[in-house]
Amino acid sequence: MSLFPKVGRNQPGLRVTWTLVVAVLCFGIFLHLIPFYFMIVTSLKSAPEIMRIPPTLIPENPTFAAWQLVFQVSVGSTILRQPLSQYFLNSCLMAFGTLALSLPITSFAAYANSKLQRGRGARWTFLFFIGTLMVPAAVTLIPTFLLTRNFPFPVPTVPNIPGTEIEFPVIRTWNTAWAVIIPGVFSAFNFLLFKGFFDTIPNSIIQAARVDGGSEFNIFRRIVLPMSIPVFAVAAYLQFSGVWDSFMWPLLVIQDSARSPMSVAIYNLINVFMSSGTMRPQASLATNEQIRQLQEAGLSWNGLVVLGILQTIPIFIMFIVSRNYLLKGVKIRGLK
Amino acid sequence: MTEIFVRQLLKRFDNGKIGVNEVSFEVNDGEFVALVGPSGCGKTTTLRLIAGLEPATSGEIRFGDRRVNDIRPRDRNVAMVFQDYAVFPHLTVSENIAYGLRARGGYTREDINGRVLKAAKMFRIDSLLKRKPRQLSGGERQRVALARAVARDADVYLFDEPLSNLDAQLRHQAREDIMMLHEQKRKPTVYVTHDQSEAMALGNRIAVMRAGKLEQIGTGQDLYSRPANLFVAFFIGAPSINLFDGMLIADGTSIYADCGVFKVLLPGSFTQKIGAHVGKPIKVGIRPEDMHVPKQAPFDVTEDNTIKGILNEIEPSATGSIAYLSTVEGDRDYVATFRIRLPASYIGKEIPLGINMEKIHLFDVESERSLLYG
Amino acid sequence: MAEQTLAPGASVEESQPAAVVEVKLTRRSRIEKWAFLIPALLFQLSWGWYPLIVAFLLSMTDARPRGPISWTGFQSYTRVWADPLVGSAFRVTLIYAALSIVLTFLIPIIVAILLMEMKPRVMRWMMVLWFLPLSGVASTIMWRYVYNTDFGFFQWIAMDVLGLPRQGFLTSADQVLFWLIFPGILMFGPGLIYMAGLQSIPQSYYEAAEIEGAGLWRKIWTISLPRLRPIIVMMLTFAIIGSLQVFDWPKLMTEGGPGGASRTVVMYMFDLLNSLRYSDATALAIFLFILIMAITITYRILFKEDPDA
Amino acid sequence: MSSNHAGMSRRDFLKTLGISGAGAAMFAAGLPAFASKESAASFTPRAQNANVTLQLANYPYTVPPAQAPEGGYTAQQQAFLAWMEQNPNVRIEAVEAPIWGTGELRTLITGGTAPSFFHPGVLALWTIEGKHVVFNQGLLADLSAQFEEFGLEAQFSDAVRAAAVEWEVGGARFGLPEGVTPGNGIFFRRDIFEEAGIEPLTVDSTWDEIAEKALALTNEGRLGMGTQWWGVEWMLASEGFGKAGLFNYLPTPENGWNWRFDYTSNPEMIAATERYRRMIHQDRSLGSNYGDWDLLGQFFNGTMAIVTVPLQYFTQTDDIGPGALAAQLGRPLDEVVGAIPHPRGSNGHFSPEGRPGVSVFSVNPDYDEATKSAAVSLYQYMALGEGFVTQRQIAYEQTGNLQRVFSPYPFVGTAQSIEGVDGTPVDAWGQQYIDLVNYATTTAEGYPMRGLFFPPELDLGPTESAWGDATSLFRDESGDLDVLATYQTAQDIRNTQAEAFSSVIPDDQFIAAAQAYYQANAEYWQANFPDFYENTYRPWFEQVITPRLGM
Repeated sequence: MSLFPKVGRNQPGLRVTWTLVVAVLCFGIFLHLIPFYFMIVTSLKSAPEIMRIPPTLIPENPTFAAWQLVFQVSVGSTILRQPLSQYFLNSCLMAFGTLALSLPITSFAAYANSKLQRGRGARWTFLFFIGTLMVPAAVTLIPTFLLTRNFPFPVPTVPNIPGTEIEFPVIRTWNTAWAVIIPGVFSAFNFLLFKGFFDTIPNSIIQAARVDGGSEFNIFRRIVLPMSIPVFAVAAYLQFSGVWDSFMWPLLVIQDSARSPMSVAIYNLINVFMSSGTMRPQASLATNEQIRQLQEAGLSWNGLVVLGILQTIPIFIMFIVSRNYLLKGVKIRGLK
Repeated sequence: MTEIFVRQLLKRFDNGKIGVNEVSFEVNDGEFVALVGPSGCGKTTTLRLIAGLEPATSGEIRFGDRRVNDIRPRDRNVAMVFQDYAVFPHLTVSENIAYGLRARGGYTREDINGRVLKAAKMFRIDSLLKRKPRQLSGGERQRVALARAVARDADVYLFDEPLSNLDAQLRHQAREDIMMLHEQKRKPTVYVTHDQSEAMALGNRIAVMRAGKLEQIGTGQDLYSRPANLFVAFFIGAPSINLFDGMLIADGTSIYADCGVFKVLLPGSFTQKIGAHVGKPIKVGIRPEDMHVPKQAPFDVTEDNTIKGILNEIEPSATGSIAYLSTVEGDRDYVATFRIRLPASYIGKEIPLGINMEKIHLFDVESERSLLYG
Repeated sequence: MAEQTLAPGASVEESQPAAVVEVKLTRRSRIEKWAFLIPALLFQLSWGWYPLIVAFLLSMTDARPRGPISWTGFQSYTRVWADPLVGSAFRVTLIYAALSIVLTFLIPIIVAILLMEMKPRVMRWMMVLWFLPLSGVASTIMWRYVYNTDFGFFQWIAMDVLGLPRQGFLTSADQVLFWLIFPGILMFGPGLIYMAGLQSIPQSYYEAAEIEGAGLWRKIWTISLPRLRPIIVMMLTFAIIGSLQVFDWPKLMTEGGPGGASRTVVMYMFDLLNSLRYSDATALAIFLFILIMAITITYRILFKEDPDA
Repeated sequence: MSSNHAGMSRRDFLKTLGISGAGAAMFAAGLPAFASKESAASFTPRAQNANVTLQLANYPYTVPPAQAPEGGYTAQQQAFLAWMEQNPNVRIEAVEAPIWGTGELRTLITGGTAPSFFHPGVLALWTIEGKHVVFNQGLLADLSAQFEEFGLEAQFSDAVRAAAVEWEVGGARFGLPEGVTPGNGIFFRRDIFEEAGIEPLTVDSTWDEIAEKALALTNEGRLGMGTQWWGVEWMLASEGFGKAGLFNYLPTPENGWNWRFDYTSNPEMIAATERYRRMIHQDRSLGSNYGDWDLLGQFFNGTMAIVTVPLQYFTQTDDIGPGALAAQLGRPLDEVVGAIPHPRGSNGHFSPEGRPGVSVFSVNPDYDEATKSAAVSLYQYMALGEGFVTQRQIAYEQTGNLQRVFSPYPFVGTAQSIEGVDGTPVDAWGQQYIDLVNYATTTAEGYPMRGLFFPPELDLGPTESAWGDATSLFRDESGDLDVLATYQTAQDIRNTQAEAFSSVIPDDQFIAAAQAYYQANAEYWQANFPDFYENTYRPWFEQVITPRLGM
C-alpha cells in the first residue's frame, strides 16, 4: 500500500500500471500453482492416460484408482512394510520431537546472545553459532553418522578404557528417532531468526523487568516469550518442513522400518520405481523382485504423485496455520 | 496565484468511521492557516486529503482553478513536512534535500546543488550536508525536512505537527524556521497542530476542528473573542475559559444571567440576540483575563457584574499571575489572570472580581452554540 | 509526548542499544546467561563443529571405509587438485550459482514489493498462494515427469504449442542448468522474509517520496530496496552459500549429465566417495569450503554492514 | 495375484507337505532326495548356532510379515517361514536399509550397520575388479569357512561353478550366487517383424543389420529399437571397447597406477559411436534414455520392436515379460518373442556383455562366524536346498503355470527339474530360449575377464565420471558433436587422474598377470573367433601391448 498513491488511481498511467501489477501477480500465482494443479490432475488420471501425448489438462475419466492403490500397497506389503499411518506417526514424532528440543534451546541461545552478552564475547559466540552454515552438509555426513553410533567416538567400534577390558561409555542414538532429532537440535538459521527478533525488543523492557528483580529465565518466560509467538511460529514452520522433508539422513540412521518416517517410505518407493531405469545391468537383476511387486500393483506416475501429495500435505497445513505469523515473526535485519 | 478551496469535504474510512465530515474552508494565496483540534479530530486527515495521501469520499478540493480530487499527490505540487519528518535514513542530508528535485527532474546538476545549498543555509544545516540522518539530532532532522520542502517550488505547503517531536526549547526556534519558510515562499499553507498556542503564534487564520467537523475558522483574535460555540471557546485560550451553568432571567427590560453563586446583568446590546432564550438554561463563559480586581478594572464594578470567591492559589506567570479560586457556595473552581502580581497574603481570603460584561460568552446548553456570536 | 514513541520513524531510529543505560548483570544473571547458552553451545560443538573437525582430519589421511588409517599429509589435496574433473565441477558449480542467483534471487524481492501493494485481505490470500510450499520429494516426482522428453508436459508445449523442434531439456548440455533452476524460479523462494522486511518501513517514507514527486520505480529504487538492503545482503549470502553447495536437486534430476554439464562439486565429491575415496572426497569438500569462505568474505567486504539500516 | 481359493488350497498343500508343525523335520529329511539327483546337494545342515540375528533389507528374500498378508504368503515367504521354524535360534529382523545406493550402503558398512545381505556390485561399480577391491578393503565378509561348512561348491550347477572365480579373491569367497543370467542381449518382436516382412534377428546378426532393421521398423507409433541410457556400451562392447574394454585399457607397469586409457586410436570405436548417434538423432529409430522396465513395458505394448535387456528377463518377469505377452496375444512364445545375445562386432569380437554371468550377494563383514553360518544356511536353504524346491512346488500348485516354476531360469543349483512338477524348462520357455542359454554357455563362457587375472588393488582407481560424461553426451547431444574429440577429452581426463594413483601390486607380479591375461585372450580368440584373432587381436597385441609389457 505504499508505492501506489491512494489518490489518482483512475489516471490512465496509474491505472495501466496497477492493472499490470495485478496481472503480473496473478500470472505468478498461476505459474506457481501449475505444479500443484498438475499433481492433483495426474493423481486422478488412469495409468494409460498419463503417458498420452498431448497430455490431457483435465482428466478424461477422473478416477481415484491411484489413491486407492497407494493405500492398498501401503498395507501389509513388502514394499512398505508398515501401514502408512505408522510412518506418518514416526514423522510426527521426529518433527515435533525436534521442535520440542530445538525451539527452546535455540531461542535461549539467541536470547542470551542478543540480550545478555556484550561486545567481543557476543560476536564470537555469534560466529560460533552461525559458522557452520558455510559447511556443505555432505562433508560432515560420514562423521556425523559415526557419531550416532558411538558418541563421542567417530569410529565404528568403541575403544576400551586404557588398561581395562571395559569399553568407554558412549551414547548410541542410531536407529532411534534421536538420531534424527539430536543433530537437528541446534539450527543455525533459526538462531539468526530468533536473534533478529530479540534484537528488536527494546532493551528498556528487559531492563525494567530486571530492576523488578525477575530472574533471567522468568524475564524470558513472562516477558519475552509472549512477545515472540510469531518468531516461534516461523521457526517452527521452517524446522518442521525441513525435518519432514528430509529423507537422506533418516534413510541412513533408521533401520527399523517401524521407526522410519514417511519421507523415507515414499523415497524408497519412488527410488525402487525410478531406479529400474537407473541401475546398471546387474543391479536390475537384483532389484527385480521389488519392481515386479510394484508393477503388478500397477503403480505408475499417478501413484507416485499421490505419494508426493501426501508428503506435501503436512507442510502445507503448517504453512496455513502459521501464515498469520509469518510476516510478524521475521524481523531479521541482516547478519549483524 | 493559488488558493486552496475545500468544499464539503467528507472522508469515510474503510471501517465506516467518518474522519472528516463536510468540511469547507479556503486558504488564500500566501495565507497560513493552522488547523487545530484535539487528537482524533480529523485535522491530520484533512491535511492528508489536501495532500492527496487519502482519497476524499465526497466533496471537492481545489487548488486555484484546478480541481485536484483525483490528482495524485506528486502532481498536485505540494510540499509537506511530516510529523516524523520522513527523512530517508539511507540518504545523506544533501541527497534528502535534493530528493524532490531529482524525482521531478528538469533541474540541472548545478541548479540542484545551488538549491540544496541555499535551503541548507537557510536552515543552518549547510555544514551537515554529507552526514546521514542517523548522525543528526531531532531538531536537525526536522530542519532537513524543512529544507527539503523549501528546496522545491511547491504551490501549497503542508505541515503535519512538525514540532510535536521536539522539546520545548527547540520548538520556538523551529517555529521561526517555519515562519521563515512561509515568508520566503508566500504560498497557501496548512499547518496541523494540537497546540492552540502554536496555532495562535503561526496562523494568519485558525481552523478549529472537532470530531471531523470544522467548528470555526477565523483569525486568532476572532476565535478568542468571538467563539462560535462552547468547544471553540473552551479550546482556544490558556488557561481555558471559565464556564458556569445558569439561567437567563428577565427583570423588566433587564436580562440577567443567574448562575446561583452569582448573578450578572447582561449589557443591553445583547438583548436582541438573547431575548428568545430568556428562561432557558445557559452556560456562561468568562475568560480568566476578563475578571479584574475591582480597583484595577477598566469599568465600574457593581453587584451586577461581580463574582466572589476564595483565592486558593496564586501562580506567577510570564505576564503577571494566575489565580485559582472557588466560589463560596457550591465550591465551583474558576481561574483568573492578572497583569499584576498578587501578594501571597490574599490566599485563603474571599475576594470579589469584576467581570467585563462586554466580553462575556453565553452558550445554549443544547446546541452549545454561542448566543452572541454563533 | 505519548505520540513521540508512536511515531514509527522515530522509534526505529532511537532504539539504538547504545542509548540505553546499562544495568549491570548481577552474578546470578551471569550464571543464568551461561545456563541459556550452554545447551546450544554443546549441541553446536558436538554436532556442528566436531564432525567438521573429524572430516578435516580425515582429509589428511588415506582413510577408506574400513581398515587401518595412516597420515598422508596433503596427498589427497594434491591428487584432487590435479584432477581435471574437479576444475570442471567447480566451473559448473559457479555457473549454477551465478545463474540461479540471477534467475531466482530478484523475483521474490520484486514479488514481495508488489504484493505489499495489495489490500491487506487480498495480500494475505495472494501471499498464501504465491508461497505455497511443495515438498522436495514431491517436486522431484513432478518435475521429472514434466521434463520427460517423450510424454512430458514441456515437450508438448515446445513441440505442439510453440512449434519448436524437439527439446532436450535436462538432456541438453546447453540447457540443463537452466532447466534445473527453472523450478526454483516458480517457487519464489524467500519472498516472505522480504515482505516482513518491507512491513517495517515507515509509511511516511513513501508518502514523503510521493509528495516529493517520486514515481513507482523511484520509490522502489530509493526506498524499498535500500531499506531491504540488510535482508537482501543476508539472503544473498545464504543464496550464494546454498547454491555453491547444491547437490540433491541435480543429483535426483540429472545425475550430473549430460557430459558432466550439471555435475557440481558436491556431486563429484559423492562420485569420489562412491569410488571409496574418503580422504579425497573430504579434501575436495575442504576446497569448496575455502572457496565459500573466500567468496563470502570478499562479498562481506564489498557490501559492508550498513549502519543506517 | 491370488484368490481365496488359492489361499485355502495353499494352506492345505503346506499341510500335506508337512512344512508347518511337527512334520517339517520329517519332510526336510526326505525332500533333498528328490530335490536333486546329486547326493552332494542333500547336505543341508542347520544353523546350529545359538541366538544370532539376521537383518534383511527386503533382499534377497522378503521377510514374511508376522501376520499373513491379504492373499496369503508368497511361495518364497512360505519357504522362508519353514526355514525359520527349523532354525528357532536365528532371529530374523526386517530392516529398512538403503542398500541400492552406493553412498548409502558404503556409509552403513562404515558405521557397522549394514544388513545381512547386500549386493557387492553396488559398492564396486559393478565390475569384477571392483568387487575384488571392495573385498580387499574389508567391506565384504569372508565366507570361505561357510563354503566349506555347507559344501556349497558341490551344490552349484556347472555354469555357476565355472564362474566361481568371480566371487573369490585368492581363494577367499565373498559372494553367494543368487542367479544365473545368460548374459545381456536383445529381445525382438517376431510378430512385428513378420508383419513388416523383415527377416528375424539371429545370433549372427551384426549391429549394422540391426540398425537397418530398426530404421525399417520405425513408424509413427513405434520406435524401431530401445535401449538403456547406457546403451552405447552394448555397441562398444561388441567391438571390444568400453570404459575399460579390451582395447581401451592398456597396461603400463612403469607408472604408479598400472593402467592407461586409450579411447582414440581405434576407428571402429568412433564408427560404432557414430552409428549409435545416427540411430538416435538422425534416423530416430533408437530411444536411449530408458530403464530396463520402461523397455519391457514398451516392448509389451508393441511401441518398440527391439529392446536390449538382460536376457534373464525372459524367464524372470511375469506380468509384462515375454510369457505374459505371448499369453495376451494367444500365440506360442516362440512366435512372438525372439531373443539373441548382443551381436558380434564388425571386427568379429564377441561382446563380453553376452557372456553368461552370475549375480552374487555378499554378507555383512561385521558378522562373526556363527552369524555368517546362519546367513549362509538361509541362503543354502532358499537357493539350493529344500526351500528352493518347495517354493517352486507351491508356485506350481498355486498357478499351474510352468513359467512360474522355472522363473528365473537357469537355476543356480544342480537341480534342473523339480519333483512334483510336470514339465520342463523347454515346456515353459520354448526351445528357442533354451538354445540361447546353451549358446551362451558354450560359446561365450570362456571370455577372459580381466578381473579374474589380476591381483586385487586397494583402490578402485579413477572415477568413471569422465567416461560417463562422454557417453551421456553421445546419447543426449543432438547437435554436431566431434566424437573423436569427446573421446580424447575423456581419455585425457582419465589418464591425468590415473597419474595420481599408485598400485599395490608389485610390477613383476603385474607383468606376469598381464601376460597370462593376454595369453588367455589369444587362446580364446584363436579357438572361437580365429578371424578376429588374426585380423584384429594379434596385430594390436604385437604393436601395442608387447612393447608396454617389455615382452
